[in-house]
Amino acid sequence: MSIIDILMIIVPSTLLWATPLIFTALGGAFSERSGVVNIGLEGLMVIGAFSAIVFNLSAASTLGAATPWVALLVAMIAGGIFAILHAIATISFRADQVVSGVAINLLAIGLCLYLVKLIYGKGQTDMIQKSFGKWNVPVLSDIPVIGDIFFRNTYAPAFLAIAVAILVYVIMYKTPFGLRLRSVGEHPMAADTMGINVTKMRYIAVVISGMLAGVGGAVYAQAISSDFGHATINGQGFMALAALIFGKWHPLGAMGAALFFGLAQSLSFVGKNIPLIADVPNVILLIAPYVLTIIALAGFIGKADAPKALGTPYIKGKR
Amino acid sequence: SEKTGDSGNNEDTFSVAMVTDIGGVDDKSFNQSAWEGLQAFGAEHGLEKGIGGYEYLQSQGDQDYAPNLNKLAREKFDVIYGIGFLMQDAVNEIAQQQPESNFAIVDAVVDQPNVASITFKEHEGSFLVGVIAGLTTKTNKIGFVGGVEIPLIEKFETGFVAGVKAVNPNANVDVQYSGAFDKPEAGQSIANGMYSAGVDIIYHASGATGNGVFKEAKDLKVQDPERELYVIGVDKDQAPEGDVEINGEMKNVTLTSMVKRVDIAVQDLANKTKNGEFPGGELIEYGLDANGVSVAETQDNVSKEALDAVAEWTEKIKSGEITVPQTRDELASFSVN
Amino acid sequence: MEYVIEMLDIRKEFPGIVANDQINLQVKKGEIHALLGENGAGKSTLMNVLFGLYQPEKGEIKVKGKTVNISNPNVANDLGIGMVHQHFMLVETFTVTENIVLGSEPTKAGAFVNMKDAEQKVGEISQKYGLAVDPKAKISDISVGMQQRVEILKTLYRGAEILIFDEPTAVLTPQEIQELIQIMKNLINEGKSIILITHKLKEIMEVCDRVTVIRKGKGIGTVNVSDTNPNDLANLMVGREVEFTTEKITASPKEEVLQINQLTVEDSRGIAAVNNLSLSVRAGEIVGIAGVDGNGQTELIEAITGLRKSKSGSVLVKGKEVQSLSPRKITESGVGHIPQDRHKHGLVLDFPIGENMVLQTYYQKPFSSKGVLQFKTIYDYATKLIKEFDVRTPSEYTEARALSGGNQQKAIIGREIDRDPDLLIAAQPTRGLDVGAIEFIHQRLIDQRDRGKAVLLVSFELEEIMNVADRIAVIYEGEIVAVVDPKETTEQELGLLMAGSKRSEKGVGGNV
Amino acid sequence: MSNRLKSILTPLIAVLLGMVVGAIIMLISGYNPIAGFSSLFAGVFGDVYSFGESIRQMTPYVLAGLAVAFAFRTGLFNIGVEGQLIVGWLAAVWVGVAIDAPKIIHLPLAVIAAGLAGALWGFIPGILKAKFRVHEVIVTIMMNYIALHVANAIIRTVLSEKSDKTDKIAESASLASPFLAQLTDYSRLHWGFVISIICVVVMWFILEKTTLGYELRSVGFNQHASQYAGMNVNRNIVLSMVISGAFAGLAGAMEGLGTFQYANIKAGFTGVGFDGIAVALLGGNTAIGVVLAAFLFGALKVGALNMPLQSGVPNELVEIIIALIIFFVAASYVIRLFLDRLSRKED
Ligand SMILES: Nc1ncnc2c1ncn2[C@@H]1O[C@H](COP(=O)(O)OP(=O)(O)OP(=O)(O)O)[C@@H](O)[C@H]1O
Ligand SMILES: Nc1ncnc2c1ncn2[C@@H]1O[C@H](COP(=O)(O)OP(=O)(O)OP(=O)(O)O)[C@@H](O)[C@H]1O
Ligand SMILES: [Mg+2]
Ligand SMILES: [Mg+2]
Repeated sequence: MSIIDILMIIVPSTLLWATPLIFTALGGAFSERSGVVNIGLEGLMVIGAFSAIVFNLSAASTLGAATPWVALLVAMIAGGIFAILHAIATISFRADQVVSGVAINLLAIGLCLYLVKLIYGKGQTDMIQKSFGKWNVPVLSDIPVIGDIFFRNTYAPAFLAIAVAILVYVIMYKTPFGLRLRSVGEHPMAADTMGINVTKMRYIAVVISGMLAGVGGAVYAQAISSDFGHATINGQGFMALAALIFGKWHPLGAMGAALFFGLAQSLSFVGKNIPLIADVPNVILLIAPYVLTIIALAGFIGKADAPKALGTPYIKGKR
Repeated sequence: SEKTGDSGNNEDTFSVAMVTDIGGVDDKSFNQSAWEGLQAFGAEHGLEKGIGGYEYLQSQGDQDYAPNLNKLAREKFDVIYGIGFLMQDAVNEIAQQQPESNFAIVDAVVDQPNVASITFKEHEGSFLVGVIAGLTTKTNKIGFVGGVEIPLIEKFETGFVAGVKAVNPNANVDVQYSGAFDKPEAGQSIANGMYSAGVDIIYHASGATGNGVFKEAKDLKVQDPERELYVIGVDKDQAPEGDVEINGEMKNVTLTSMVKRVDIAVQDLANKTKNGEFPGGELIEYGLDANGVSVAETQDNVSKEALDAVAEWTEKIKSGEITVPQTRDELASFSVN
Repeated sequence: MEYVIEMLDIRKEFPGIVANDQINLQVKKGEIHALLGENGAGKSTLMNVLFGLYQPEKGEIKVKGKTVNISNPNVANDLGIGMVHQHFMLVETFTVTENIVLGSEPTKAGAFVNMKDAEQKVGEISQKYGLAVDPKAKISDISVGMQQRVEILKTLYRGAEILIFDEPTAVLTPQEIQELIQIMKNLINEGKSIILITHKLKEIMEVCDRVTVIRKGKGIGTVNVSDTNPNDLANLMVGREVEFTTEKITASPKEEVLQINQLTVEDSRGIAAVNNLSLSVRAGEIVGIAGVDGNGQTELIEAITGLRKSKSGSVLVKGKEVQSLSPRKITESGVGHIPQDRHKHGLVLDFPIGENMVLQTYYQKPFSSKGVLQFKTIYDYATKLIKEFDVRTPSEYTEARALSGGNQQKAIIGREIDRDPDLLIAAQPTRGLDVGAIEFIHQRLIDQRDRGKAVLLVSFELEEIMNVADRIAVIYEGEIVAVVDPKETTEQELGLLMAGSKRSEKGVGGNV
Repeated sequence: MSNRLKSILTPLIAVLLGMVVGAIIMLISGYNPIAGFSSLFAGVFGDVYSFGESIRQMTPYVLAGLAVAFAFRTGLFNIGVEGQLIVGWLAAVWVGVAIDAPKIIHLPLAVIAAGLAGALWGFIPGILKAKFRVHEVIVTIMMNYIALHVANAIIRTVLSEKSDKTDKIAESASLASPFLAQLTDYSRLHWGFVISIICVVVMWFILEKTTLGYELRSVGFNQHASQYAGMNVNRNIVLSMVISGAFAGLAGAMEGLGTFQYANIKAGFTGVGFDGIAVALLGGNTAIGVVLAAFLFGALKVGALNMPLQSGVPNELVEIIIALIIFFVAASYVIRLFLDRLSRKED
């Protein structure tokens, strides 16, 4: 296989793997930048995946090709609503943020499987018919070579994810909202004395994180798994969290990290077709993304500073 | 086992139950098939779902198999099925503890006097779909996607490869394992790689991982409706999984499926037991002869020529003229002439 | 409309304590009004009430004669009240301008922060009041004095008319204090009013018009500065007579305990912060290191105590090289250390105060035996120290976090002194403490000297150095530029030395 | 109301609230909560078998809970219990199948191997945190996946010939006990619970009574002050993760030498490690609390198996209840506030 042929397999596959991670990591960026740890991303993805599939199954006949896109919206809303639980627990009730996140994860999967049993009378849903399919980007896909590699046979949500990452970057670094959001995560008391409503900012941030993680789950369910069951979301939330940290809590960094994870993941499956990689034992390829992440953290970006107030509830008057 | 056999004569009290592995009774695979068998048995004899009729328990992890089997034994079900090779040890253990109860294990062998073992000759069925694939391929590149690389799945692989080679020695089979039965994303990626490399037919024996193979095939089909590419399903008739709408027209990427009639086996064994003929300690192998494995009923995408060949090879296997290889070693020394 | 601010009969409770009880505070327009009281008297609490961070249980607040309800800092901002907090409220990763405009950012295109505009405006204000800062600098890169200017600019940017300063001088060098005083005068000239919290009576005498004294949460009264003197103020605040210059007999130095030879230490950025420095401290004397913050004091202490590796040179304690030793070994060889930052280094805030008392000795007999802690012994010991050093705490089981800064400091000092080290290093031991506590601590340092121990005192407070030290070494850019006798020098001369001006004439290299 | 009483009441109220919300969910979805709960209860206490199974299920929970709690108390968050458990499981079974020795040597060897493997798996994030300041949460998450894949590969290629599981461990390495099985009507209860109780005492003793524990807690709260006080901060961070990992590894031994007697290829995580977080939290990160919380969760999990059969309630309900309990414990600030009000009225 020529190098271009290989890239034509790897790039779309990388994008496919990365897309749910990008959305979810961006959600995490909002939450964590505001000072709220969100280990519950996994659970929020579960909610997104579940609601998207349920919606998709019941609305496909009326909405047709638009179904998966509308389902993204539905998942966004569902994720946002579910994230309110995390917000209430951590912001208003001063719960340990990591622990609340763990509870979110357990609750989400328990609740969704319970509901699946209730609605469908069985352990997993049917397969959806209207999923995100392959897509050629108009115009761009006609560019020779580049078009073939990057813009042909890919998935539309991948480009949405990249666009959203850029948008999030602009929001966080160029708007008053972003400045305030980051100040709340660095030094909430300072923000408070500047008249910024810390509680409100954090609620907004956590809800946005739920919305984006919901989209991430929905993309996964509708572009990859095509149904919802106990194993649909199986660690992607944690991977997204890793991407966020790997990317130094920066929207574009998180996107880059997600793409890197996507590449490593896809190599572990597509690698068989690539001469050099074909001889590597599969387990090496399987653990590569995780090992590389650890090495990268230890080597290049070990100095990455988390938002200073990350993990601490803001209590007025306490130093 | 005598005692339970006796109680089987009483219409009202005969009850059957099964324990699923993590898949659940709607896994579109053998759990589901087994449950259909029990339901059919229930309908046949007018039983109700629940204690005293027919019932299932789903396991949420390996640790649940034993308690679930135990629970059903305590509820005095007359035959208790453990569905799937994962339950081998648990059935073995509980069968010893509950010598009064009758157990059955599907897809594995447990050597206990009160356990009936049910296995299938997957390699035979796989051979037949291999014949279809070998005669259908245009590119002479065929793919096989396995779940976990274990002897059971190896039977699918070697049978399939043997079938392909038997009718089309020029065809090449690319064999890959995803490492899991529940990773559709892996199936999708592997299928992506295979189809991109020119493969036009993929046989999957990988449970839910195969959903990804179907997804990839359908996505490619939508992209390029002219391209001929197929998936061969497993366990059940997976024609519905292959349905895809292209510009308002329904197409189907499922070439055929290798059907494993767990339902028939389960129902069959229940009836035997009810009649007091519980085959305790025995191994019952369902192959082509007993319709235990077969090519799926949906045959819209299969050519007449291929169907004829299937019939021909079925005879050869049944008659013992050829023995389908079950391992890679056997495959290496396998030849049809 | 005589008063811009009137706080009448204010009461504020915290669980288990009444922080403010019937306090009255009336501030006239255009005056600098001091708020004076011991540690924990309730000054910060009262100001936080005025700034809307706390809601009082009782009382009335009037701004320019109108009764107001200051429910949050936004309301205070709108009323023209600005506060410079005791602990800075700055986002370290942000720039100066970002910190200043946070919460009321100028925008462009309706959605984006207009940084250019903001920087320009910040520049204008800082020029107007003589507060030079670089609008684009990151907070983490600028000095404490600069950071304080940013805090002031924050309030001015919001158009504050009444400025509250909570212990602004505690963290400043003498030079910076003078600059701040000038800034305050500028502000008054521009028609602002200022409430100033400080423990330094000299400052009150120098810049304030009137002073309100509170003691243990109760208002004691308000006096005109022109009608009072430091002694009376101190007595009012503490409720008893206070000595000012600590009595001490002349030192009789003996053998060298600490000997530093040509020591060079790099800071975290790899720049030589201590530069070929030599110094010695003898048993029975207190050597004070005077200098402006950031001239290598921190690195010097860290190198002596083993918290930082030095580049070259030697550090001998009682004749033994300690450079290669771990902090533990150095401690064991007879070095005590009152750290500059009590929260960061001095205490484990989440441990009970009792367990903090054995932070370096927990593994030794009698506090532990065969690796098992002897809690009874530990707490008995802690109780003893708490009594001896007058640490005000509900009990020895109380978390260190809950103690006031002064009492936390007393606990640390008790712990370090009671170990009776041959060399005691005291870094800023009285920062932020009230006069009563300062007096107590100074006396303890001198006692230690009189018992034949060596003491190295690092302080930015010239008064403290002059009063306590037997010899003063002036540090400038990591070098000792002069060693002087406090009896033969003046604060003016020291100030000049600290600014590096006389270095060539009086420079002292080698062994001092 | 004393503080002590409050800190005991708080988790109890959380459990109660979790149950109440669970009942409401059952009601809304058309099940009878009384039938649901009584089937759950019967699933635990209905017969000695179920009770034995509950204790068996509790055993790894205790150890996983200790692992999380120990790290937590020393300022570290060990999300890697899951991975440490998997390598511990693998190591125990490896020794169990590969060595031939009398029980008195074989069994302890297998148990120790599990502890060491877990410790090694904890050592890596520990050393990375100590030397490079890499956040342990992220490394432990990564280490979980590495453990999963590596263990699978070893089982497939080293410990078996491409099978999905290893052989059964030798009798001489087994924790299983015919005596305990007989006592509990053939449940899989094994001697592991004795090991877990010993570990509970060990954790309590180390943390609360020893100078080592003092150092570990101190480093957990304030590294700067600990360094100032002469403690070796890096060594303590590593040690904490190693001890935590060892507890987790032993949890793996409970599965490998007790419950299952083999190691098998896993498609996903066992969940025990994550449940350990819940156990530690509900138990207030104290040794005795962990025991009680582990029993509750063990019982809930085993009792849940009885629910679909007896009352038709899907057993996911128990997962929901457990999640809710964690929520309420995490948000115990509100419960405390309520208790404070209550006790103020009392006065
Ligand atoms: N948030 C709080 N919670 C509980 N108690 C508090 C709180 N804030 C202050 N206190 C208590 O109220 C009292 C007054 O504290 P305050 O901070 O007002 O003192 P202060 O006069 O500013 O002291 P210092 O001179 O040390 O700054 C102290 O006893 C303190 O312990
Ligand atoms: N949670 C709390 N419980 C009890 N007291 C508290 C609590 N939080 C803060 N305090 C008290 O609030 C007061 C805060 O006052 P302030 O900010 O003036 O500090 P301080 O005593 O001057 O210390 P320092 O200047 O060293 O930081 C302290 O006395 C402290 O003991
Ligand atoms: Mg104060
Ligand atoms: Mg103070």
